[in-house]
Amino acid sequence: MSDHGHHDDTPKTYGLIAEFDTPDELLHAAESAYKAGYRTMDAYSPFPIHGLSEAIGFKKTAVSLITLLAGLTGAATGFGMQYIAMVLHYPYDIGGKPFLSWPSFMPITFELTILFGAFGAFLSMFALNGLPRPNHPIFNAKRFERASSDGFFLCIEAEDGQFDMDKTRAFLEAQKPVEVSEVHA
Amino acid sequence: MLLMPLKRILPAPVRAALAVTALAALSGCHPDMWDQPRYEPYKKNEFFQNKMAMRLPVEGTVAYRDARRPWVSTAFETISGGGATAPAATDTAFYTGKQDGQEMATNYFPVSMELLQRGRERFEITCTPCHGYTGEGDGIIVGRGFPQPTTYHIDRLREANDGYFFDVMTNGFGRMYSYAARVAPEDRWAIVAYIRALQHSQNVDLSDPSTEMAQLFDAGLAEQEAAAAAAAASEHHGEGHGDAHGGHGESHDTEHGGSQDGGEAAAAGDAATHAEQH
Amino acid sequence: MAQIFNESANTLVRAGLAGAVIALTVLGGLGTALYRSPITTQVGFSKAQPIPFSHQRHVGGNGIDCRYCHTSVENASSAGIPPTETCMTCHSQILSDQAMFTPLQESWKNDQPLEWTRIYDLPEFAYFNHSVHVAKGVGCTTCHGEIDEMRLTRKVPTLHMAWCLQCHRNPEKFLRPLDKVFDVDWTPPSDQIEQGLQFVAERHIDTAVLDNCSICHR
Amino acid sequence: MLSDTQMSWISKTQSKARMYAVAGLLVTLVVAIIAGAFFGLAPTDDQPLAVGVKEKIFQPLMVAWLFWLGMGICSLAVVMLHHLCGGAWSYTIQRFVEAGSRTIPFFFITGIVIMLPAVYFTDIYPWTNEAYVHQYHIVAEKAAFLNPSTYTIAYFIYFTIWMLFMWLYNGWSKRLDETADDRIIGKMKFWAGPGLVLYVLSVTMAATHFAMSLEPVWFSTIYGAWLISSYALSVVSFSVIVLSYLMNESPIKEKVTTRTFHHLGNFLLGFTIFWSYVSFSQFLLIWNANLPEEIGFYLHREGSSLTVMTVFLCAFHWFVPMMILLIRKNKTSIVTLRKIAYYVFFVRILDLYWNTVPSFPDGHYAVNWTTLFLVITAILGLGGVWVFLFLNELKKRPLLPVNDPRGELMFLKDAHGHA
Amino acid sequence: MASTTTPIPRALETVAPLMAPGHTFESISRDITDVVLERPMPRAWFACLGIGVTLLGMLGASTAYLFWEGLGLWGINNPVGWGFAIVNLVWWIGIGHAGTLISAILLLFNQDWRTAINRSAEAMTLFAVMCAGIFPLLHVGRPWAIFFILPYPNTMALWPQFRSPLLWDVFAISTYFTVSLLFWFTGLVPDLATLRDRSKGISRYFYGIFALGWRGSAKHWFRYEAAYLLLGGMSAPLVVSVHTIVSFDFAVSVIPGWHTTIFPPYFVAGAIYSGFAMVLTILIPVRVLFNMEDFITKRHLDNMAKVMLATGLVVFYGYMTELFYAWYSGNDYERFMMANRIGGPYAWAYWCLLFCNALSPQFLWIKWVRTNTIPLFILTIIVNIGMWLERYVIVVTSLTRDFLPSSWGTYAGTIFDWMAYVGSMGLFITMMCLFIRFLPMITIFEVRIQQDQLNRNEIR
Repeated sequence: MSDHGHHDDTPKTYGLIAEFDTPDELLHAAESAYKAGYRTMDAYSPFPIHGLSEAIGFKKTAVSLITLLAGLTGAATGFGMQYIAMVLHYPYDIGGKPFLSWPSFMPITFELTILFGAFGAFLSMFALNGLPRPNHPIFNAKRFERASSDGFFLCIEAEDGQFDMDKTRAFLEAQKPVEVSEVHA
Repeated sequence: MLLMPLKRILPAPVRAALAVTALAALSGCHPDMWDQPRYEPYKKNEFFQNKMAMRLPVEGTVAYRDARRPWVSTAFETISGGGATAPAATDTAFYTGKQDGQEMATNYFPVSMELLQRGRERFEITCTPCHGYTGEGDGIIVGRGFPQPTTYHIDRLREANDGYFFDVMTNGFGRMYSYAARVAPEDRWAIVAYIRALQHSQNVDLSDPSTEMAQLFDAGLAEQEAAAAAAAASEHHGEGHGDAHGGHGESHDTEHGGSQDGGEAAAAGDAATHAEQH
Repeated sequence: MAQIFNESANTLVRAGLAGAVIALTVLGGLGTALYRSPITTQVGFSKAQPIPFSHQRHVGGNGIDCRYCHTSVENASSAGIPPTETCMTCHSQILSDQAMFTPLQESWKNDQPLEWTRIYDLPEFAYFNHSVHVAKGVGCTTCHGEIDEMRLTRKVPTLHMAWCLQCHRNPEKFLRPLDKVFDVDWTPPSDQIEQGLQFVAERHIDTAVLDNCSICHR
Repeated sequence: MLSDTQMSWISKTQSKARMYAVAGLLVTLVVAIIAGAFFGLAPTDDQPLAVGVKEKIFQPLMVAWLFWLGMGICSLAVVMLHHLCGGAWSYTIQRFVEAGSRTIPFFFITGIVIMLPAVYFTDIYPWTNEAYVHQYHIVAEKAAFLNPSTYTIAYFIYFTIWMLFMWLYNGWSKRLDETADDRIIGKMKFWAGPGLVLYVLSVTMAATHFAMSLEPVWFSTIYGAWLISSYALSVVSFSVIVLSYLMNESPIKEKVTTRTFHHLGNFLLGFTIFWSYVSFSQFLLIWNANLPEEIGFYLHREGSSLTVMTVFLCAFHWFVPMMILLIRKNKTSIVTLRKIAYYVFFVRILDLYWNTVPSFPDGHYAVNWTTLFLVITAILGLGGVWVFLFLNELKKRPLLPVNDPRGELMFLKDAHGHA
Repeated sequence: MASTTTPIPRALETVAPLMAPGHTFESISRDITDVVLERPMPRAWFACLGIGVTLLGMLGASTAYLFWEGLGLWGINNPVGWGFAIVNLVWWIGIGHAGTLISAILLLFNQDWRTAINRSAEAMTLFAVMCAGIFPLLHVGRPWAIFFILPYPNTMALWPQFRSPLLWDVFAISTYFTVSLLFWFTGLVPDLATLRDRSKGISRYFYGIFALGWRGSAKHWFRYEAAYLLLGGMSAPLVVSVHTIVSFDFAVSVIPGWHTTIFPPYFVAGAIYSGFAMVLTILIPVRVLFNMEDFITKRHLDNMAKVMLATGLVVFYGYMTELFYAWYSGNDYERFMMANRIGGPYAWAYWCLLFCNALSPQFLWIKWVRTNTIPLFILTIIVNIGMWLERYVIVVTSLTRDFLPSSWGTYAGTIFDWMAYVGSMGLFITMMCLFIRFLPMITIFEVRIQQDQLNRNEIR
């Protein structure tokens, strides 16, 4: 990207990105970066790599908890809805069964548990990931289109307290990447 | 069903345009539960000349009477010696007030309190607008420009037969239209009885307090005052009418079973209502 | 690699999503509001009639009993719309030369009924019977409102099923003494509920079945 | 073949089992005789079935036999299932279930002592009682299936099937250990399919004969699936328990990763859910239809303490284990998983009680505490014998198949993957 | 990180590999995305689309006429009020189940072979559920008032009947469709990013918007995997519950032949059975047409055929238990129902279904049948027909003759029933064709994982 000019008004730097050929190299580089004290960084790969997010210090997500809560809300909604309708609001004798025919309420309670839970998982995952976000500085990175096919990238961001254009570049070069380049914000 | 509200809001041309669009879009969705292919009372029917779906009964149709007016059936029972619950079509006395071409001198029904009360109720609904509450001919309509009807309290009318009043109600008189369509024959007889009572009440000599009438009048007055006081004390001033319905309902129900079977076609409509009542 | 979308796309997409959710909610809300509003239910609306008949004049002013014209209200499912003859009973004499009565005269002369416009139109899958309501003590004004003050008849209830049910579930709130059914000035007394419950018992009104489907849909 | 630690655990457990066997069976007999003699139920016109000393003895023994029978025959099913679809989870417990399946002859013999006398000499199966059959015309309609002779013949057929496959698979397994002959694997794979088909059919029929016919008016087409899922739960949880004690030594140690427990835990979860699914479906359908010949089953299981038991089963046979097993952490620790397995194994007793004992005339409408006590002691007693025999069989062979190359493939991922 | 290579045991050398050797991450992306982005559609695709659109048109026409004329066009009558509509509903819903099963249950069971087929199977689920939805919608007679079945505070102060299995169906099927859609879309996002990055011109924007700006961040993948597993974990019981509830439509009643407790698991197995048959019916030609044999290998066909065999046996078990317990019940009506199936006016359907569903899958015991496309394809067609007949037998034999002989009747679908049924296949084919044209039919990122595992010798 730096080839494209704009030297005069020096565009802001988002970070330095290193490209690797294999997932193992990326994983290794990420582990080293974390060990070297870098924190504000991200790794990019065309498929999930086990241990990669842990390597950059990201170990927990609220997705499961939100899903559980959403599912419980769904169960309560399902049962509550049926209770209100069939017991409180319009009780009606059907087949001589009690108004509170809980066995008959189970299927819908179950379905709503799943429905709410699924929305919980789906929405919380994308929301926590900050998606949709069609524009992102990382897309400025050189050859980044390979990140969705066969490229493995590690980007140390300029916001990192330890970030220093030269030192960080040297650090990344030491990880034996295919190439290290600067990403403009 | 969704289209129904639209149907009721929009003027016909807009509706037609919408309907065409909807047809194109949905290939037709008939609000056919809202308007079903049958005729309800007061609906239009292009088939008939006067465009009314409701038809007049065939000439000579005999009305079916139901058991909701206990005094009527009691009376019928008394008259016919039990069993019969509605007069036959040939019973001209009941339907025309005339027997062998002669006006009936007395009421078709034996006079009872129930008959009088029914008569009063019907009189006050139907007759008071012109004849006024006492039959003086000072109803509210008269004040609006309707020619004043004759008062009941003249000798000619005091001396007239009961059948005469019945005939006037049935066929009209002068500017008075026929009420045959609006008031049932037994109700007309009840009104006759009440008119008779009115005539009596407006023509009593109370100058001598020792007469039986004067004493009765005083007693009645006292009773009314007491009743008014009681009414003031409690809101429940229910009169016998409603109770009479409930109380007598059961027995008359069974008695009327036979007549229902007899006049099924005519009864169908009312039978539903009848069933509701009990 | 070059950006496909510029930065504003982020805001745009998110605003679009939020907007879609809000729009759907608002649309749903508006639809519901519209469906329940007088625009759809016609509550409070009167309609053009061949003759601007005024209940205010006839009932309120002249004190004519409901049953003078609506003769079958006690006996049949339909209360009865008076035939031309009933109008003519008085209006053959009163104000008969007024221009507004021309349709009446025409109707009388040609033996053609007057075509009144319906204000209360129940769907045909709902069975309704005036007589049973009257017999059990539901007053005219309970459903038809202050009819004695209406110059032109207008619709008072929504006629929604929910409206029917509020009485069918709790008839005691509305029942009257039987001699007050046609009383246009009747107002519920302070002990209405108590009195109503007594009426429910006296008149054998089975509240357990009153909201069964088949009571109205048969 | 087995390490010293493993051997010492086995012999220690065996001596415990011996103690349980003697104590459990003795207590059962003594208490049953006393209870039968003093608190029996005499037949009446309405209820022609008697509950005397005979019934009191045989009732708990039958329930216990039905409980442990699953350990034998379902082990066999798991053996065949392993050969049919394979998987790391079933590979690690392969030798446990093989040993379990070799106990089927034990059930064959004990069944002749427990089940057949129950048919011939007691009132426990109502269809053996003429007055009862006379009372319920519908039971007479099924007389061709529900009569002592058919029962006996069927009993031998069921066990012939089970023992045949037991003999085949254990023989092959042993020969594979010895010869490493690939053709044996082919045979094992091929016969697993038909074997499982026969297993499912025979267990369905056996469930009808052994358990469903305790309530002969009633029938439910899902009953076979209930018993199969129940047995699977027992076998998987039992295998987890055994695995947890033997896994710290070779050869299992090398093969077992947290991923293996995870799989076993998932199967436990799966069968728990399947059990509840089957039980709830049966209940919902019968409750909704409310037909006279069906609803009796649930009416007999209604009543203060039995209702409590029903709720207990819902909560502790389904909800609690399901919630626990949904949490990943609980499945990746063998210690936790072992606790869960113990728990599931013992809750099974209550389920079996719930499904059988209320069908007895003295078990209707309320928990019969004496019978419950007897069921538990009988299960401990019979279980003592069974566990002893099982461990005896277990130590006869290496704890993992020696020459089964599929083991390697199954463990490729487990060995390399991140748990 | 263990990186030693384990030698493949000799006994396993005969096992067909999960995917063809020699692929790289790039070649995987290229081969799969080229179908969408580069290669012209083969003629067969146009032929299929043509057939699909024609049949869809037929569905539209018959539906329009149905709206105009009313349900009298269909063969439904008294006593058979359900007829084709329910038969088709259950058939399509059943077919849909394979997609979720492959995606969710195989995901939970760690079955690697799901990777190549789950995307198209999930798409099939969505389209099958759409097809299924048509029938109850039309069957209510007034589709424009269909929202009445939803609980919303309405002017009638009325709620739907929550104790009716038909309403459970409404919830089950709509939940199923929604969750399947979420699951499918979630799986698509990373692949849409690949498409975005590989496409040119206007389609970049199209894929770009739907890719939501996916950039393959490790943190994103972390949450993504958690959510994907959760969705799978929820879809698995969901898919079971859906066909269970469909079976409740029948089983909570007291009609002989319907009221059977085995129905829930037996219906679920039947659903999976027909679903796998349909997946195979689609994939066998598609893998050849679009040169996907590298990814959808004989091993996949073999495994799917095995699942068919297993579920076919469960279904067979269901038939046998029905048969036995009808007798064992001792109940005259149950026994008559069975006799009527075997020898009544619809016996032809019963025997056909036994042939199609119980007998013919027994050929799947033979490996040659499982791994040869032509016999396998023929078998899947037979099973699809058989599963339709199964529902036909259940609905029609039980309804035409239940308790009272005076109320017995007969039933046959009319030309409009057939038009709607065949037309719904048109919808299915059309949607399938469009899906193949515009979206990657194989989950690319999961094939990359698979390739990665192959590279490490973790799987074979």
